Amino acid sequence: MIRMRRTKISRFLKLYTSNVSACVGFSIAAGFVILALVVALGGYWVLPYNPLKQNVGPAFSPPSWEHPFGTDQVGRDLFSRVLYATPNALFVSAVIIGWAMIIGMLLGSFSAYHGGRVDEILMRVTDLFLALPGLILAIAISVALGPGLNNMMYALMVGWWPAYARMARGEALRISRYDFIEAARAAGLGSGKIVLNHVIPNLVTTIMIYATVDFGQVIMVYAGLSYLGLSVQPPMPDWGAMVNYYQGYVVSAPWLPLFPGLVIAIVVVGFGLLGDGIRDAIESQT
Amino acid sequence: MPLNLKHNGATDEGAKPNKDIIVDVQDLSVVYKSRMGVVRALDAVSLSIENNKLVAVVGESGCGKSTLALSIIRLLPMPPAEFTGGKIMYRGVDLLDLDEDNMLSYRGTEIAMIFQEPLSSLNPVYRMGDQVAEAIAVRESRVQPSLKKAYFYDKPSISPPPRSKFTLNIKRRSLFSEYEDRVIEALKLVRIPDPEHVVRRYAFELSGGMRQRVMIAMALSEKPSLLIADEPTSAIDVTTQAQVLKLMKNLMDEVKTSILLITHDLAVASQVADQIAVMYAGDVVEFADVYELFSHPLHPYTKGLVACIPSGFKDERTLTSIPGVVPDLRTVYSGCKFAPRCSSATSICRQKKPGLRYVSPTHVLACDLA
Amino acid sequence: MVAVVVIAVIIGGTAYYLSIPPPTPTKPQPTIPKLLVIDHNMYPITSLNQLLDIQMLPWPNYMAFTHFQTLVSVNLTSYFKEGRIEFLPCLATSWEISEDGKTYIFHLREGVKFDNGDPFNSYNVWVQFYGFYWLASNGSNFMYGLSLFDVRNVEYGPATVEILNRSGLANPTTEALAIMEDKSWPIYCEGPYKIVFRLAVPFAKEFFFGMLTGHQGLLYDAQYLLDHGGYGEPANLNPYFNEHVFPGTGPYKVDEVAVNSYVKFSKNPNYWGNQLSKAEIKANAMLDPGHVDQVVVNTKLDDFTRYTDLATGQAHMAAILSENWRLVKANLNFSYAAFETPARNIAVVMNTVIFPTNITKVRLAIAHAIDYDRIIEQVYFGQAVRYFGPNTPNYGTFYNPGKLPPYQRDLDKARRYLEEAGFPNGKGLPSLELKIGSGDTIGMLFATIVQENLGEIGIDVKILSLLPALINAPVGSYQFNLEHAEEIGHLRLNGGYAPDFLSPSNFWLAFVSNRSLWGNTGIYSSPKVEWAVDKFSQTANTAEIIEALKIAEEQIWNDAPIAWVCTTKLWMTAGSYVWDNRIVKSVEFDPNWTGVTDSPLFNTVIFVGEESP
Amino acid sequence: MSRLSYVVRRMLLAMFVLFGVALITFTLTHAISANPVVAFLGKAASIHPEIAQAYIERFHLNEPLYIQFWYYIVGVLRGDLGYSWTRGAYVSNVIAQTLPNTLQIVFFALLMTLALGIPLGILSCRYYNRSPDHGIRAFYLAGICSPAFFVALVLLLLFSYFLRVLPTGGIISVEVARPQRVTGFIILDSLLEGNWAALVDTVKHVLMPSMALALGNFGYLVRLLRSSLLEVMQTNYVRTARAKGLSERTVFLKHALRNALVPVVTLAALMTMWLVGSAIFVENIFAYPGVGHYLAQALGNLDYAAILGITLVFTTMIVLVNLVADILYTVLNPAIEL
Repeated sequence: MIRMRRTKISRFLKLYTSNVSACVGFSIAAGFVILALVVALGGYWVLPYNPLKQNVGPAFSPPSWEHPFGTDQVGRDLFSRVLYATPNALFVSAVIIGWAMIIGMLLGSFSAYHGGRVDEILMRVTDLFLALPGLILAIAISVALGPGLNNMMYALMVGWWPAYARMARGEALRISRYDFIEAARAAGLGSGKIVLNHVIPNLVTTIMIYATVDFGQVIMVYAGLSYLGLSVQPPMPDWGAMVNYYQGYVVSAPWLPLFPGLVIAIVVVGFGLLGDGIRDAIESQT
Repeated sequence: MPLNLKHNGATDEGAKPNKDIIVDVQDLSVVYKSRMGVVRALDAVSLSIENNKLVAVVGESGCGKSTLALSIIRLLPMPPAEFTGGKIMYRGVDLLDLDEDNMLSYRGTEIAMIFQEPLSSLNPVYRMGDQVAEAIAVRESRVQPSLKKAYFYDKPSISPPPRSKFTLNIKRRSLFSEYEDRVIEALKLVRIPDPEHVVRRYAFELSGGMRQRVMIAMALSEKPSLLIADEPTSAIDVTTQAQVLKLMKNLMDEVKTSILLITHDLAVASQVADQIAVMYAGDVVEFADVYELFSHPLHPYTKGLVACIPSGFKDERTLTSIPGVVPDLRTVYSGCKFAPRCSSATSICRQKKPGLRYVSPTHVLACDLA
Repeated sequence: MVAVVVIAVIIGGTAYYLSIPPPTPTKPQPTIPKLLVIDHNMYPITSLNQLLDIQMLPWPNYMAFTHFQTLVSVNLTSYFKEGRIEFLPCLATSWEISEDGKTYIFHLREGVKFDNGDPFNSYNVWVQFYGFYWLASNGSNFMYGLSLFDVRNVEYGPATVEILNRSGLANPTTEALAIMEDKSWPIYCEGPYKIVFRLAVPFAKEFFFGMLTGHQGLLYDAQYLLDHGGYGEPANLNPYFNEHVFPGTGPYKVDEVAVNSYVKFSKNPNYWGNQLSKAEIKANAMLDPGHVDQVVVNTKLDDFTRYTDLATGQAHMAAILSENWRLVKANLNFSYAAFETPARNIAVVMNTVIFPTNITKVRLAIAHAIDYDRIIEQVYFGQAVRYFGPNTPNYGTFYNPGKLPPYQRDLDKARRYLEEAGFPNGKGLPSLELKIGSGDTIGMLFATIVQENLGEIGIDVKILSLLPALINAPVGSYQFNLEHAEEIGHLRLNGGYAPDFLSPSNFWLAFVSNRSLWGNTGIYSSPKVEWAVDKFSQTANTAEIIEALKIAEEQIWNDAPIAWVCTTKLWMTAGSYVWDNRIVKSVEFDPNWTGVTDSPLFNTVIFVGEESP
Repeated sequence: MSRLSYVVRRMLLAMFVLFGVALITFTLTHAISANPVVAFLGKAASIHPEIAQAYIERFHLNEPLYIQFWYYIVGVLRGDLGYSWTRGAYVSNVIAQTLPNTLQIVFFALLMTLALGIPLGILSCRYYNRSPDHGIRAFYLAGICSPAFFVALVLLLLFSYFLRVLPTGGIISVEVARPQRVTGFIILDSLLEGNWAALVDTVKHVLMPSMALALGNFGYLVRLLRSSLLEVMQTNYVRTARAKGLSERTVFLKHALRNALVPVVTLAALMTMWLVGSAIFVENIFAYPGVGHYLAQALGNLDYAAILGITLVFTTMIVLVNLVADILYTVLNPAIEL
């Protein structure tokens, strides 16, 4: 069994690494995660300049070797500011996806395992949430709760778990038809135990793969809310907020809005390629 | 048994030149290339089909019989498939030499094919009538190229009849309404009751047997010289199977065509075939008239197959089987591929691959032991 | 591919920026545009209903339309001249003031017509002023919230409106005249071209006139209002006026309004000033009948789009703010509007009620830590002057009579104040909250600098960007502010508080006294200051007022409720109206509203190649 | 189940969804601590407390929340979405004015999505795993991975500032005569009136916002169409069509594409959701007077009625699009039952 698994993984890796764009995606995603962790642990000591300090260079200096992304109106180094915002993006996406996975898997597998009326009610509620205009609802909730990273995450969570619940339910329905579930039931295990010990471990892989693909999407929506000023508060830098804040300078100092925007795009593309690569590898594996 | 075996140096004393041969497959080799390795699906296969004969190709799944069928109609997915040698002579033309455009004029009207699962082989979004009518239209356009209509999305092979410059060809009548009578006639031919009703049905609304009949009607309405039937009955109820097979056999005579029947079931083949080719791991190991094959199976594999048929009149309660597993076609074998499973194999069998040879005018064999 | 395009754009943009060509003087283009296009940055015009505007509701949206309304409706005209305010005749040709400073008699211009042909007379003015009273739910404080009039005898209700409606204002019936000429009411007519205002308290000319030249003095067609269903209720205004603009008497009339998009104006054929002589126009540019037939004012919120319109010639004049100001300054083809005498009050206001800004020494420390010069340099492009408030230097003798110096940045002094207050190096102080409106980029810039400055003496500042509605929610009258002191936060920025009406009392009433209706976010009160501010409405003796102000200012200096930063020369604090001087030769700005509005007077726009009046 | 009873059942479910949305949004927006009257009236509230009181009574703001919700629901059932403070008008009227504008850009965005997505999806399938496929993938990934506001900014810089071919924003140029309002869709109105100048001008104004939306959208179509085509090309019925002797072109266009487009219908709902969500960013940048623009303004000013009304209208739209997509799916694919 373990041997089989190992060959399966090595075959998957072989297929994955033979795909150039998938490798590019993986490098971007991994680079982003590593960078975010380094910055989160090291603070701004690991950055070329203190991202919050003003007048570290002349105001409005275009990109140069000293300031790769240029400086802003009060002479803050944009490169350091962009890098300093990476932990936020990682943190938000990880928390949102993590919670969506937990809620989704518990609810989905419980609903699928129970079936009947419980399933019906839970899935109707899920449908209700799926039908909500997600982004607009998230904006409305963020506005209601007031700006801030935590409030924004609550707002995003409301719209994020239903997709996971649906997927987990589908997967759990498939799994519960297997004999080992029947065997566990015959052995007298409680439904909670069966769901936790037998159903969920078997759907984790599928959900994890979906989550990887989803990572980029969270970053994108997060950037949108941040753009609307609902994320961390200044002077802490944040990608979306920076695009908004510097937007007016697009002619007079184009580097200011364009670099943060470009960084969002690159990171999301990275996760997109990573996800596509995983999907392709799994598809050609079967 | 007009198999041309000169090229591999075998003796062909039994062979007579035969004008009736429609398809003559000579030493055809096909490989599948993938990331996981090269699979030699067909390894110098030879086979010939005479006019108005039903040839059955029998073998276990994975032995290459479907590859053979798809090779003849040139519908192998390429890549990953690739022809690495041999010829497919169709009425004196090597089909492998043709480019895709020229091959097109053979498909359907010369060589037609029906498939294993009629449900998935029929387009789910078109009605039966439309799909049969399309086949008829193909036939018409081949007979009279100027008839090539707007419903084919390709350039007419000869210039269309002159039209007024400003006439927009928007009057795209459905093919079915144009050929309604002939569609119904075609369905009647395959003994479909109430064809007027069936033409307006979708595939999922018909029974398995009915679907396969539509497939057959569709293929035959193109009046092909050769009909390839790839496991036509394996997805159908056992009761209907016999009907469909009988129908095919009868129609073969009615419309004067040949049939290449691909099946894994020797019993099925024995009911309808004139000749049977037995395939094993990408090779044709024995090819003979049906009575000859059953009366004198020579290849150990054929013997095994024949023995496997549970027969009602002998009082045998035990089912026999051939021990061992099918060889991995990714490895290159120098000897006989059946040798590992053969009880009478010798050391020569493992070293040298036996070629096809005539043992009688109606019997070709690839085994040095018999 | 998009990534490639983006990179190309960045490189291109950078290259473009680096290679902004040295401005080359070009020949004036002789073609004179038929249509003048102005890109305006104001808060979106949300509702057209001028009854909301009259109610000053909903705040601050009402401002938006008013700005260009001055061209449609005209009132008195005022100018700043050599440190005092001078009033010029407009719809009122002359006036008389009683000795006690309580009665004002205005003689109105005869033969004036609204752009729809309705005649203008004193009855119109009368209905309009009682309209304010009605819409303020019969409150006596309908003029800027001040109780100027004794309204005890007034009975202006549906019955009155009904009588007026039957009578009409062109030739009122005796029944209507009996009401409008009733001298027991504080405002009454004496014949069709004479109107009298009787105040409850003496109010020096400069104060009362300043109000009449403000937005409540704009005169619209009251007959039109009566003809189309009247006012409605104070909380449920007549929706007819959502889509129909009141006619005015000004040089232009409104043709079309697309909410949040544009307003189209065209010349008013009935304008009374069409025959004015050059000399008369020169004396009061606001009366200019206009040079271009049609004017379009676009509402564009994004500075980049306004700059693009200006640079590509799609707009002749545009409001350019700090984002693109450097490009304007670098290009000699652009001219911009700047005040000779700045009127906008820019300050950091400290909450005097909540800990720790309730401690005077802490406030003084903050006032001495702020880097005023850097704010002027980096936020206002150096186009600002230091001052000590509340009045700004354009109020002449009313400005800083005690000649007190503005606070200067002195970190040692600031640290000393902190130590004396018991918080050496900020130890023991909580984070100070500084709330600003989301999307306020200039405020954000200002705030980050203040944040860093205070960080230098150990005070931690937390900037919170909130929705504009939430920012303004806890702010109101002094009493209201006191109830919401916690919500207001420790620090607030006045990023350009302009006077509501052109009177020296305005800033004092708003900022310092506990009689403040709005703007006293420091929640500051002091008996000395109250005493001084009371003088404004008690006496018409200017010298007495000024003496009182001296005492009050000294008190303020010591209490430091506000760190006065500067008053800016640019029309919009960190930006201004900019025009292409190859197309537009000259333009005047609204003298009535100096500091209140930002609008150019497009009747005074003269194109290059055109003759000046 | 018959199609009609299916529709009825779905409608009932939609009612349930809409009620849920109204409840959630209502509770959330009203949970904001700020006094709505003060937020709205601001300065005037303290100058004229009488007016503030009149407004409080008019909008039942002194009642408990559930009573307010009751008034709201009763109003909604009568087609009254409440009074929008920021516009001084009824929400339903403002939405009626702005929704056509948004639908206009959504429509053009969908057109562009199809015009870009279908050919690129086909190309991507035909050149599976070859350089054109990789190129297309890079293109659409860059599109769907860039936030809408960023794409809008780049487009603005490119087409308005550098190339100077498209206007920076708005709905119609000032020098062009506005067509009479008939349908509310200004492009359609120009067309009906035969006002060519206005037609060209309004289309110019619509191009960039819809392009910004389409660039973020077409990638999903390419991706779906590519994989669905690849799948369909492997199916048995395509093999049958080939065996019939149909040319590759006919096989592709008549047999494969038709089937591959079926799942695209289900994508429509997702796309609508995405387009509507992105409209708030794009309309703001292009100062385009649509519902997104209105929503942004309502959010900034805590105009509850507007926020609620827009959310409800958007949800209704999404529910309807989903329903239509499901029905269309069964029409296109007769093998699927409702």
